[in-house]
Amino acid sequence: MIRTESLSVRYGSRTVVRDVSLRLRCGRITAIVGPSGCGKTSFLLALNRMIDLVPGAAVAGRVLFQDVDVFDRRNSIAELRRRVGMIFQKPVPFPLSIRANIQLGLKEHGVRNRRDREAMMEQVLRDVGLWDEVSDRLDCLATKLSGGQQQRLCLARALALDPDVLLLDEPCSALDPVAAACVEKLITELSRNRAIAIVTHNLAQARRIADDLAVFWVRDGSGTVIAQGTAEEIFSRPPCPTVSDYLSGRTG
Amino acid sequence: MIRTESLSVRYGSRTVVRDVSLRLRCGRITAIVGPSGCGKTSFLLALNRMIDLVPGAAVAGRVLFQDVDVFDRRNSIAELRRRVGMIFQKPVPFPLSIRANIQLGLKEHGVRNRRDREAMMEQVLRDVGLWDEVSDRLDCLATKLSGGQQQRLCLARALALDPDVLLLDEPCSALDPVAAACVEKLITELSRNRAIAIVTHNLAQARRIADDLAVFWVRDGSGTVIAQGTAEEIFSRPPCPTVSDYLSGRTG
Amino acid sequence: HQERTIAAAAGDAGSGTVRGELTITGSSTMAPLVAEIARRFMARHPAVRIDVQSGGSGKGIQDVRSGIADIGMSSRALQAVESDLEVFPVAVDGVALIVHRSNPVSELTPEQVVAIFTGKIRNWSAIGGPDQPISVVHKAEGRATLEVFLTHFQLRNPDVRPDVIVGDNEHAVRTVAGAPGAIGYVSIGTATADVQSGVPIRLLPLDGIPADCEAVAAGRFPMSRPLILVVRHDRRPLTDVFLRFCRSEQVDDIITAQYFVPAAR
Amino acid sequence: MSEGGAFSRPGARFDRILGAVVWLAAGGIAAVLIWITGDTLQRGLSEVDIAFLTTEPTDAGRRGGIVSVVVSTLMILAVTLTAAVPLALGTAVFLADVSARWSAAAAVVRWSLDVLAAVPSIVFGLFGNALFCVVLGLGYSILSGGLTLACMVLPVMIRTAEQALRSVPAELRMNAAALGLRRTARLWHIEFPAAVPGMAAGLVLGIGRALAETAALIFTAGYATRMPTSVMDSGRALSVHVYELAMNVPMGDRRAAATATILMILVLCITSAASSLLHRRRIFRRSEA
Amino acid sequence: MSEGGAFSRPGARFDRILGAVVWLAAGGIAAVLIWITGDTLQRGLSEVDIAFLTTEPTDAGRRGGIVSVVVSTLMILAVTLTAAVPLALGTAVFLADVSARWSAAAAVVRWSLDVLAAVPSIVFGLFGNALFCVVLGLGYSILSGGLTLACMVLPVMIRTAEQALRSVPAELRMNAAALGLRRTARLWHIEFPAAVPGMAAGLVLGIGRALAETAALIFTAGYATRMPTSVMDSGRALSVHVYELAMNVPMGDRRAAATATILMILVLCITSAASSLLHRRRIFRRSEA
Ligand SMILES: Nc1ncnc2c1ncn2[C@@H]1O[C@H](COP(=O)(O)OP(=O)(O)OP(=O)(O)O)[C@@H](O)[C@H]1O
Ligand SMILES: Nc1ncnc2c1ncn2[C@@H]1O[C@H](COP(=O)(O)OP(=O)(O)OP(=O)(O)O)[C@@H](O)[C@H]1O
Ligand SMILES: [Mg+2]
Ligand SMILES: [Mg+2]
Repeated sequence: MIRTESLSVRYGSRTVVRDVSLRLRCGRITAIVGPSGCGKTSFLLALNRMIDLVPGAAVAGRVLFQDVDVFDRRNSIAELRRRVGMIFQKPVPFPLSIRANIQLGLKEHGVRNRRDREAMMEQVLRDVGLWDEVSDRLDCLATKLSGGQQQRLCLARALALDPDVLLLDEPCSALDPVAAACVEKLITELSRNRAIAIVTHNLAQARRIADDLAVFWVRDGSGTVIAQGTAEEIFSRPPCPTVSDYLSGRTG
Repeated sequence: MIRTESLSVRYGSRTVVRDVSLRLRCGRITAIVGPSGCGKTSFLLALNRMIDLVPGAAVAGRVLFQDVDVFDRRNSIAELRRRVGMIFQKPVPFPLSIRANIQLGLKEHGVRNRRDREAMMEQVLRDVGLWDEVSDRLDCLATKLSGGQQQRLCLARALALDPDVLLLDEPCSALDPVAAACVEKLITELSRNRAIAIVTHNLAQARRIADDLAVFWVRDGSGTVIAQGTAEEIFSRPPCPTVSDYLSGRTG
Repeated sequence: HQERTIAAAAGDAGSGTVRGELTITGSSTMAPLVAEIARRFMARHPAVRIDVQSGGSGKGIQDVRSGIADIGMSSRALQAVESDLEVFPVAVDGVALIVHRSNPVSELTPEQVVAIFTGKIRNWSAIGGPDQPISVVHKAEGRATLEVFLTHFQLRNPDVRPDVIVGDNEHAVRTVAGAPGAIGYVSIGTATADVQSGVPIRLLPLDGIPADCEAVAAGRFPMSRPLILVVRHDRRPLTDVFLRFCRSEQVDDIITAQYFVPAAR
Repeated sequence: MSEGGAFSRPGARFDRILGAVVWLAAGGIAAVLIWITGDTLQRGLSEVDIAFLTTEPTDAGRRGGIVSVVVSTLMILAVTLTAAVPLALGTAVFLADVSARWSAAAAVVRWSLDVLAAVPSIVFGLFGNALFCVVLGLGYSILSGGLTLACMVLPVMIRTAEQALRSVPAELRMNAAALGLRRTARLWHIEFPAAVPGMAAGLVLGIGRALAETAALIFTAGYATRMPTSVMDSGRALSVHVYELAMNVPMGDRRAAATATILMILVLCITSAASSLLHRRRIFRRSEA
Repeated sequence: MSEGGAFSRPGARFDRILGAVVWLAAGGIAAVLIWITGDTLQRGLSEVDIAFLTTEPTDAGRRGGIVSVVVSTLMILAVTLTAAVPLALGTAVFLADVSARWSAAAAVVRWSLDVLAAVPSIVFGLFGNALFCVVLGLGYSILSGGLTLACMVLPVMIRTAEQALRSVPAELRMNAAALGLRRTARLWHIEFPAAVPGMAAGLVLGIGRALAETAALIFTAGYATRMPTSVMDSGRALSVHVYELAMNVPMGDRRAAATATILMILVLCITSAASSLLHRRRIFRRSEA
């Protein structure tokens, strides 16, 4: 579905991601793991060109979405981003009502009928397990939700647009085990006809849900992929000692 | 060190924390667990009066820090907050350099000597495992750090002031296992002569480091404590089925 | 001989010099003129400091009454209620009708002027000009030139049918210069200066007398207003010295240079 | 904040000094206002009655009322806002958002604004007279006056709107972009609503500047005290009326004070209407349903 | 943004319309400036030479230069800023921060500002004349003029600074408070630095307003073209000089244009100096070492 060819990301003169060639396949969940600061977020940002909005950032290499180069100037960035949805590491709801947070994207992407929008909103809020908690205050400011609620709201907001690819940057970091399980189940279901990338620090979670695994590591000051393949393969036969130490929780 | 007596927190007319009487003891780590939205953050905010800054929030009950009521108007809020340090769920570095982020508090709290400040800064950055990653760019903007780096920076910033009580709201949520282990070790060390409260969704982490445990739960729409005691006791003999189900990962 | 008189009047005969400070406020029309006179006065008497401030005739009269200013400048005659002040005419400013330079009409009778300003004649063709509507440029109420104009033609302001109402002289000149069908009335000094600097306007003679400074100086031009200095009765000697200077021949060139006419002595 | 409790600290003194300074400053502003309005009211209020508000001025404003002047003022203000608000919003978006890649163009626009902000009103008056009255053939009219004022209030409106847009957190913009919102939608649903308070401040300042202006209007909207029937009529603004009465009409100063009183009341009404309109969170609601 | 690629979408049209509108608006502003300056420069530039910049005016300004006028202007501006900036900062802090618990007081101050913003300059002139020149006995002086102008520029400075302070994210304030920083420290190290761009915009607008003012200065700083020796001297500002030359001095308009040219150049110098001073991130550095 989406793949990179020797993708590098620079901030100013610091290269933080170097030469990453990775493939996110339809129907599969790719877990991206690695120590803090190794470039996982930067990598995701490049996939749907969010990196364009980061001052000072520059990209080299290619990102192909359905075999089309996303950096091609003839493409609509907005459409790319609708089809390659993303949630950020820090959830940031819009300072609008909970309802507006979800319906804004729907309206902009052509769901004209109000009933449809309401129904879709209820559906995604149920999916992320937030409906029961907020159904009685849909018109309250979303910024007043608790940390975990905000995280799920942002996930729901992205899901509402029904993207083909989902880039999830630590979607369960602020969730308790039960809510996390709910979201994991959802992700597994969604992955049936989508490509999903999930950055996570929870190796148990990666083991539970990932089909593929990519391990990022800092080499010579830049992050790069030191292992990739199916999750099973890498968890059972790590290709190198660094990876095996990391996956067993012995080093960073 | 710090204890609450039937503390309740309201936002507008919604009571989100009801009747919580809890004690954070010196030399012990208290883990606070519970589902998303059950009032853990609100509870912590009340302890050092950060809740004063939340529009519409109101508190009932008492919070005693070293047997003095913190809501007593004769107390210096600034001094209370220096001595009861807190890190938030979402890390927010100041839009200043990394150096300024840490030294600002030091300078304000009377560390006049520049050398001392530099030394203390290096110490806390090493403690949280950030020194190696950022020592070559201490004058760069802290807001450009990665998620996990920001989280550790905020922890370091709070530690630099050497508080007597530490309130940590999910301090490891954005950290990889290795960085998390480093922070856990630090917390354990710090707890020797301090009272520490840590909100966490990682029950394994709670099991590893907590001396005491408080389980928050939503009852009649408000969060309250449904179990408290030593961690060992509660993990081994949960006082009620809800708690035992939660701690074994079966419900939320 | 004259220097000695001044020194004596200033009450400082011993040193032979005049010293002190004077504040002059009032008419913005007169401010540049009096400022230049004051500059010359100060050049001759280095120990004197004169501050000329503008702000309008009303302000000048008010300031003199309240003692804030030593001398007030006014570009209109004093009203009956203001008779507590003493008046010193310095210069005269004629008021003349102006039209656009391209307008071939060379003279208007008083009846024609009244007809135009009361809206009875609305096209230049009615008085031998081109087929062009007349745009009447009138001054805002309260302006000295307006009073002079109304008095001369014995008009009542409500009867005037203006197309445009303007304020200062420059304003009227600009308006007429920008509209070929316009007619207005302004200070002759201002208009003459503007004609010299190429502004496309023309002054119309009145009662057969050409509208220029010589006619005003000779007292022949029928429409004019006085530019006066007003002072209180209980003024200081230095004020008198300066007033005398303002009314002497020594400032005639300054008055002429500002396109006014020295008052009759 | 106070000392004496268990966690007292000497540093709190600074906070108290700050508090005192801040209250003093605010009190100073209020005092200036009270002086100005008190003075004006005291001299003018006795002149204000129903007739003053409902009749046209006569005898150079010394008798009659000011109804036609009030109407002209409102019409001029309407023209000004109609012209300036869209232009200001567009330019603010240009400066805050579009211009990152066109920094030379942005620098030119920013210089223009700085210079425009400091051009004396008389120069604006002559410019407006030349451009609108003569070249565009609008003559002395409310339209000319309003358009000239629009040029004058642009700097304050644009600068405040630009700052308001810039202060919208980058995170919000990122999140909106990540949902595939086009720039128009992002502006409309996220940035404008978040920037409303700043823009409201700019609007109020702009209205104030427009109502306070005299010299530029004398040359464009003119002096006529007739009741205007269309925007092509000449009309005298309240500030011009105050100026005339105070400066050029002997014995006009009580009437000037009365007119200034009305002007101040008008300002209060207009600005509170404008800001309550913007603050009623309609814009927030729009995207909710 | 353009269509034709793999993920094209018709909606992009709106973005292009927005882009066009925005460029048009910005172009319009630049055009207005070019008209005004072009016209002024064309008439005035031939009069500007070294002598014009270094001698005092004579013959009512038709001959000589404007050096004393420039000096007076700078002195007036200095007085204005010295008085207004601290007052504006204090009041802005009051409105943005302190006043939450004192909303009635804040409302009074805010009304005061709205009214002050719309008071015609002539009223300010008469007020300044009465208060500073007469009651406080400062007479016609640069000090009186500067203080009067300070009252005039307060609304724009305060409103922009207030908005800038308000737009500092609440999270930053929370984080600073959680470190036990006193309010003074929070303001100084966190909120002021974050608010600098907004405050700079307000400062530039205020400077512009001060340099553009005429009527208020005629009654306070006065008309004298002597070189001022202290702030107690009367001194003529550039804008007053422009007004006089254009309105009351026959044949003065070339000189008026020349003076306006100098005024514009001065504005550019002052505002770019002011903003580069604030933007040089000194304030950021301060808290670093
Ligand atoms: N905007 C930026 N400008 C400069 N450097 C940046 C920027 N964003 C991130 N970096 C640096 O790039 C490196 C990679 O950052 P990135 O956010 O991709 O890490 P990450 O793998 O997501 O880490 P984490 O797990 O902590 O979120 C880090 O060292 C970070 O400090
Ligand atoms: N400022 C606020 N105004 C109104 N309601 C709020 C506010 N902050 C939190 N709430 C509500 O109060 C409840 C408790 O919130 P709190 O942030 O304390 O939860 P939490 O236990 O920290 O949850 P999480 O684990 O998701 O962070 C939630 O239902 C939340 O929606
Ligand atoms: Mg990251
Ligand atoms: Mg929380």
